[in-house]
Amino acid sequence: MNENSLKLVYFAWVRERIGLTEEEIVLPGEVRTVKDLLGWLKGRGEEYEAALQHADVIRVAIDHEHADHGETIAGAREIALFPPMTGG
Amino acid sequence: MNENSLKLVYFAWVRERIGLTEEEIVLPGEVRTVKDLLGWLKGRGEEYEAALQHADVIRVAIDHEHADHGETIAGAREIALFPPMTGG
Amino acid sequence: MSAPVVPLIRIQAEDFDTSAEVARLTRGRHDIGAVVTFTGLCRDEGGRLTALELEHYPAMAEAEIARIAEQAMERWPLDGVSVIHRYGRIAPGDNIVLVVTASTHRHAAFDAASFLMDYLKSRAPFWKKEHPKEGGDGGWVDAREDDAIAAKRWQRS
Amino acid sequence: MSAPVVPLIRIQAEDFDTSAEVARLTRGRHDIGAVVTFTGLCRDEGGRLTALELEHYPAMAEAEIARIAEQAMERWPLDGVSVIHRYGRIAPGDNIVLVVTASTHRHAAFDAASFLMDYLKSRAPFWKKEHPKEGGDGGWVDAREDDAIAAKRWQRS
Repeated sequence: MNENSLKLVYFAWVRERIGLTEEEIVLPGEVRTVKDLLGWLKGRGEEYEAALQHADVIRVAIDHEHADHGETIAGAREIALFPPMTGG
Repeated sequence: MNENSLKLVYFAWVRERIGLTEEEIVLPGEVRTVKDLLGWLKGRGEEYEAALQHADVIRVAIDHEHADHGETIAGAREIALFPPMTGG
Repeated sequence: MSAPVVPLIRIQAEDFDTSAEVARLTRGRHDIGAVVTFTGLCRDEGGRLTALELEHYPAMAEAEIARIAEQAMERWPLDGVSVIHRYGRIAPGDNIVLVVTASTHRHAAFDAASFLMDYLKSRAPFWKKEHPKEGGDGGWVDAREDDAIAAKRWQRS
Repeated sequence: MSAPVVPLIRIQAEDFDTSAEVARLTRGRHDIGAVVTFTGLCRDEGGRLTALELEHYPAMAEAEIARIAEQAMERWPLDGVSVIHRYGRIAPGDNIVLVVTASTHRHAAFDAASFLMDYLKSRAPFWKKEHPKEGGDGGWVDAREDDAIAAKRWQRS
């Protein structure tokens, strides 16, 4: 695993639309926040575009903790993208 | 049972102070409300006086339903006197 | 679709089983999303008590609890209500009362169970007498002012 | 006197037993006066569903529920907290989630259980997929606006 690489994990309809449960990526240096990440991922293909078209509703966890879209992703090892939760 | 007689039942410290679980009484005609009843009973002896000295806190049920002190007791067959409840 | 709800009310000396009472309300049902139970237990008050003795008014207790349950069912959309209240001698750690409410939605089940407990505390004809460890007459538990206040907060609406 | 409370949190496919979980918190204790349980069950939505499939984020679920339980313990004087959340395929009428709170006083137990459920609904990483009776892909259950509002009402204080 590349030291700059990041594990992305997907759940529920985000997972279904992207077609992957997880992947390792290396991010370009200008991707600094959650928001940057969502924007950058959206440009990676139709599946990502479909999953992330309404980026506002996408929930994000950095290393297993909920994170706002404005948060930095510096140092993150695992970022999860998923729809609003419906447990309980 | 006399047609004008009434069953009085007592619980908790009201029962202990009066020294009876229940009794049948015939009320004088001027005893019309719960409040009248409490006042009349208080005059029946030391035990009643001890049980009913703070008449305000005594709770009353007429024929198994909570009743205010201002309510009439006309037609009642069973009147219960007891302290504030502490179940649950 | 559903039949009218008939509350289950039992006044008994015996203990109860929470799971069995939950199952009684939910068995065979596919429309209940939420069940809340409240269990009230006997406390020893910092080691001071060996037991509580619960006296009740048999002729009135069930009828009064039924009236309280009816009020809960008028206020919230409930699919089931059970109230079991024990009497007699109850040791610390043992059960005193069980309330179970079932509904499609959780806030109805929570609010109804809380309402039932507040009303049981201030209206159900039960009285607790303490049995102190040192023996002798422990006296009757005083009604709590805040139980009366808790019951009153439901009268706003 | 009491040891610090360690919440019991389990994420599991298996069912749970409410009485056993209540007993786990109260056994040997004489200071607990109130236990509230909340059970969330699978509904068939008017006969439309044969099951719900619960997906979760294993690496995060337990940690997030632990954070929610910690918040509850900071806000209310609790003697015990348990949260069990199931995942996988769950049939109508079957259990999804159990919350148990124990306290000396009933309002703490009620409020904490209600808080835990509101927070679990909006923060625990679980997602429900519907399995419709007619077969095919049933789609994901939408998050409810009122669950988010329910969680927000606890932020006032």
